[in-house]
Amino acid sequence: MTLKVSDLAIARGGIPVLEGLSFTLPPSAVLILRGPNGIGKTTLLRTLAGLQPALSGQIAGAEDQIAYASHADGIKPTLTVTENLRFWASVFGTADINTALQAFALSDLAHRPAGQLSAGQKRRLGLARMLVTGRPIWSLDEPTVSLDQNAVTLFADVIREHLGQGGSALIATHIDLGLDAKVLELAPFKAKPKPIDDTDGGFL
Amino acid sequence: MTLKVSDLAIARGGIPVLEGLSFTLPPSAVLILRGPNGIGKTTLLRTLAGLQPALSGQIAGAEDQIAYASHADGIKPTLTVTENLRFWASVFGTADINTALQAFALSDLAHRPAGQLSAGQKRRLGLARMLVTGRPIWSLDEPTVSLDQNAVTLFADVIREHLGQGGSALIATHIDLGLDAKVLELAPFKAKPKPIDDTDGGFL
Amino acid sequence: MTIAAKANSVWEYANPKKFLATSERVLPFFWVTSALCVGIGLIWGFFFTPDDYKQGSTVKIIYLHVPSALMAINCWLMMLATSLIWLIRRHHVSALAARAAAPVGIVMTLIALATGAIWGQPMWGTWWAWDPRLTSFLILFLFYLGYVALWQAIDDPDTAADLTSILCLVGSVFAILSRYAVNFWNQGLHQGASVMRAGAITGTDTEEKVSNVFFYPLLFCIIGFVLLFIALVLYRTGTEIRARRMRALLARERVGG
Amino acid sequence: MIALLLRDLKLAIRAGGGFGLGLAFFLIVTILVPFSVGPQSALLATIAPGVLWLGALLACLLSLDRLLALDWEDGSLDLLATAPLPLEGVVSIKALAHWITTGLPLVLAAPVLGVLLSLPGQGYVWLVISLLLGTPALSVIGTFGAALTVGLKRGGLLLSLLVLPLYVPTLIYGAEVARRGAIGMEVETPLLMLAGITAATVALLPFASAAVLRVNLR
Amino acid sequence: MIALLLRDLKLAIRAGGGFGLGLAFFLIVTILVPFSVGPQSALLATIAPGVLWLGALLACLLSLDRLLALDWEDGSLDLLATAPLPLEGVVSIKALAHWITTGLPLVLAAPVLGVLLSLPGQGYVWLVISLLLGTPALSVIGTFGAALTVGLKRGGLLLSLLVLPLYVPTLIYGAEVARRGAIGMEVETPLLMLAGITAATVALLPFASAAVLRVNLR
Amino acid sequence: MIPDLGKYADTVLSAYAVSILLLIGLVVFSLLRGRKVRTQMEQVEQRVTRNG
Ligand code: HEM
Ligand SMILES: Nc1ncnc2c1ncn2[C@@H]1O[C@H](COP(=O)(O)OP(=O)(O)OP(=O)(O)O)[C@@H](O)[C@H]1O
Ligand SMILES: Nc1ncnc2c1ncn2[C@@H]1O[C@H](COP(=O)(O)OP(=O)(O)OP(=O)(O)O)[C@@H](O)[C@H]1O
Ligand SMILES: [Mg+2]
Ligand SMILES: [Mg+2]
Repeated sequence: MTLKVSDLAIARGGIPVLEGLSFTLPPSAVLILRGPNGIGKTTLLRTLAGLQPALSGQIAGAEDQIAYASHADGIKPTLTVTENLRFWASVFGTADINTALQAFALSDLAHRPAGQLSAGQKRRLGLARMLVTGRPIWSLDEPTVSLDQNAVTLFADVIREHLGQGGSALIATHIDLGLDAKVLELAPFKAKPKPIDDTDGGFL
Repeated sequence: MTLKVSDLAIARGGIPVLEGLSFTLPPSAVLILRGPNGIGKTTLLRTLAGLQPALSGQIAGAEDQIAYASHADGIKPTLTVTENLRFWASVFGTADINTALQAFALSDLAHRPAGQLSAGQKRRLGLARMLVTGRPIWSLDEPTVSLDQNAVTLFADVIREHLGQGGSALIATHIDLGLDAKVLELAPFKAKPKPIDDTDGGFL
Repeated sequence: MTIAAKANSVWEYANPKKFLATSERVLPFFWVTSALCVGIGLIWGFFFTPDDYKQGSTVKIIYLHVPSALMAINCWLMMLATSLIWLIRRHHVSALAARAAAPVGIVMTLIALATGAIWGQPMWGTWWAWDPRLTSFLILFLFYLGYVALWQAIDDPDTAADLTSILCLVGSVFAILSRYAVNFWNQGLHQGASVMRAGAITGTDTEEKVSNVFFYPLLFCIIGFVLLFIALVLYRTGTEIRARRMRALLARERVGG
Repeated sequence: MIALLLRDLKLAIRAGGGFGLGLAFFLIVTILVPFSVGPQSALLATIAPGVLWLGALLACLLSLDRLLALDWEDGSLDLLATAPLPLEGVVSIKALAHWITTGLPLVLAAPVLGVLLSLPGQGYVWLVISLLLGTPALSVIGTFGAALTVGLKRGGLLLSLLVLPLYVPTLIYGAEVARRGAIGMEVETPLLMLAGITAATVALLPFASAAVLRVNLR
Repeated sequence: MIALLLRDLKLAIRAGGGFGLGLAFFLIVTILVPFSVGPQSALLATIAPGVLWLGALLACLLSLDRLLALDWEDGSLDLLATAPLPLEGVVSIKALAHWITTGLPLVLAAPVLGVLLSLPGQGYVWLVISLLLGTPALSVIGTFGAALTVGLKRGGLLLSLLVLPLYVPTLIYGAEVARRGAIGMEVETPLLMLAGITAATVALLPFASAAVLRVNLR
Repeated sequence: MIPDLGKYADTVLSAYAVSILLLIGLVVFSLLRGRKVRTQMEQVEQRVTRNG
């Protein structure tokens, strides 16, 4: 279950954004990704989730182990909270959605159509999805956007519980979650532009 | 040019949000609207701009005097900065767009398609539009979103200049702009729900 | 030189810079020879060939109609080949060559359609009939349009290259399917293939042969159109490469490199 | 007003502006007709005027959803509504821009497509006249429909449903003119009706569109 | 997989899900045809099979743009791509859901609309059979087109342009079966071809759609 | 100089006119665009090398 990344280079829209990135994420650990806007946090998480190919480098231990939560939550407004969760549960072949509902205090809202939730409640539903995937490595892109203080605590508790069960998490965030975690600052890995008359194979 | 609002009540989506609101905005003055999310700042500005009717109360001196800037900037991504501005200038029957370009440091970007601007540059273009309207009362909805510190100063300067020419401004914002302005706190005007068996005319 | 080395040397031209340098060198040759061949063929055909006993002077249209029709089809085949190369070996120049060729194909198709329609008026008494060959040409035209529209609609160049390549593959299969469908659906008026039959070329075929009087200028035209096509595609690929490099530079400038 | 018109035209011809897509759809529908009803040119000639009218109508219809929606999404519509232009003028200009970018190309392309459907020789002039008279009404009615559905997500198909019944009178008279023209009958009555409908919708419907738009903006 | 299918069907029948809009479009196009080509029932009967096929095809086409776009916008597609489902399966299920919510209702409604166009008695059974065999191919091909254009803003008309030429073989054989059926000719050859095309597209095209979708997601 | 084309003169001439116009149009358009892109790219190249 250890995620191992070595000498990774990634690109967005054809332009390299990060390079020379290496880290390991053992079980029961959290790694926080830090860096200014536009440095490439989202791109990194998408690459690890297998949504886009890396430019170079190796990723080991990621395949079918990562549950990815993006900026968007993939929530259908006309389905109820339960229906939304149950759908993802059956896609990932798990059955129990009650733990997830309780962990994020969604039980009261279980039968509301998701479109009638407030932004913070929607986000909680999106995070509850991680619990029903049953996957060991969670990769979360700014999970606390539009959550209030109370919900952030709830979220940190869930993460701790997940770590206790041998899971691990990779979190891109700007705020302090109160977790005992290693921090990876991405700024030093910013890709350096190639000299512009190096047309070998490319256009730059 | 004095804007005078008395005993105004406004609604959003059929539900009253603010009531009993009165204020005056004389020339050369700024009024800052404050209040928590969802209190009804946007709704108030839209009502003053004539985009939606008030529930009750009077608005005097607003018609054809207000230039309104909403959350969205109405920028066409395939037109250049100049083309975008010139369009609004000719809609409002003014001619000079250079002052506006210079005031917001857009001269260097004049020939870029607006779609290739960063978020902050787009916002500056949206604000530059106010200058080409030639109208005395500016009504601005969170004008400084995604502006960096430098651009905020630029914006405050433009406002001061506008006031110096006898204009006035109505600004909904959460941050401090460093302007010498009156502040109107909206929370006390929050509409109280009617007793639910008062079906007079409505359903509540 | 071993075979492997030779194969490698071919792929060297997939480097944009190398491609630009080489194409710059050979382009003048293609421009001049294509102009010569097309010029000679058309002038010979137009001024110095007799009228056909059946078709009268309209037979002169063949010098434009047949070469453009051939090139319209071959252009698609070339796009198919370069698309495959892009999908398999990821050489950017290959994808850009397909992009550069498509508008040429459109114009060739248009010429074939226009000359055919104009020719049809005196020969068949109608501008257009739903003859299988004509119909499948029309469908080819639509494929070209969709292909170009897709290229233009997508911002990211690599994504666009991938998507258009797959469209080209799927489109080719469906183009062949339509050809058969159309054949089944309506039997036609159009001339069968005769120019390209061996018998016609050697002059031993008795029926429907194109006599040598018409054949030699036609040959010039066909060769000229091929050369012109090569010249245009090389030149336009260069343009696409430069546009692509410009894009990359601008993008890099924006991220502050 | 002129500025608005020029901007809309400019936007249409810039990359991704959608100029020509209506035309492409018209072309494709026309081409598919022989595939579905068969290649006999006598049959095609009979139905050609009707099919061309129907194709033009559908092409118009499908380009309606970008008529106001783009301006709505980026906030331009709010700003235009507070600008010193009457909203009636704005919707009229929008309709005019739609007609120039969609209706007019359809009118010009129709004779070419007539060839594909073996339209009889005398039919061309009446086909073009009827389309020229009728397509402005399609644009104006379509603007009304677009104004009705402007706030809805993916309102495209709903828009079609709302607008199609409104298109019926124009279609009936327009196709009748083209059909009678093709077989050499007199066309005066339907032509007058068509012109009347167009004149009335162009004169009156913008008020309804503006009213509807005001409701949708608030 | 089943869960995905059930969810898609549920979404379609919930408010705003678009179930029935394709059907309504089919209905309206069919109704407009007599208005445009004239009311003679002999003529209508001749073109009825073709028109019904064309109408069904257009109705399919217009509902394609919500096939993947909604899932793309709210991020579901990203999440599905990282879920333990093969993407080929996902696009097949999407196509199946599209067929159940759009194609199947069209097949069931076609006989009713046949009455409006005076379709001859023996034509009904072949019309239904041909649609039943052909509409799955339309959905699968349409999914390919939707996957190609999923990332584009307002790609609707481009989608039509890309998909229509791909629809040609299906349309030709399908309409041919319906037409021959209506006049009592033998239908075996086109029926076999139609079945063959449907089988081949259903078996192979999902791979192309999944490949295209992967490109668009990255 | 133009040979006698008989009753088909219009047909033949219009076919040649249309085709040759299309061909010349294509070539001219390609050359113009090629030239434009080339100068634009060189400008950008210079600017970029100057700035960084
Ligand atoms: C719009 C209408 C037409 C189209 C799209 C069209 C298309 C084609 C195509 C695709 C070819 C194939 C070249 C090849 O594969 O060898 C061709 C060849 C030819 N076409 Fe047409 N055609 C049209 C009208 C006509 C007409 C009206 C005539 C004259 C009666 C004509 C005479 C020929 C001849 C003689 C050839 C050469 C056939 C050969 O020997 O290979 N075409 N045309
Ligand atoms: N669709 C896109 N096409 C091209 N470039 C893009 C695209 N999306 C983002 N970029 C660029 O790629 C770079 C990395 O973007 P990314 O979204 O990974 O940043 P991030 O670290 O997640 O930023 P944030 O903190 O704002 O979420 C940025 O410079 C951005 O401008
Ligand atoms: N389209 C809508 N339909 C129904 N209710 C709405 C709609 N938009 C907003 N509301 C509700 O109307 C109220 C006032 O909204 P408004 O946008 O005016 O708030 P605001 O003060 O501008 O908030 P913010 O600071 O977040 O911009 C809120 O309670 C909101 O939930
Ligand atoms: Mg991010
Ligand atoms: Mg607000």
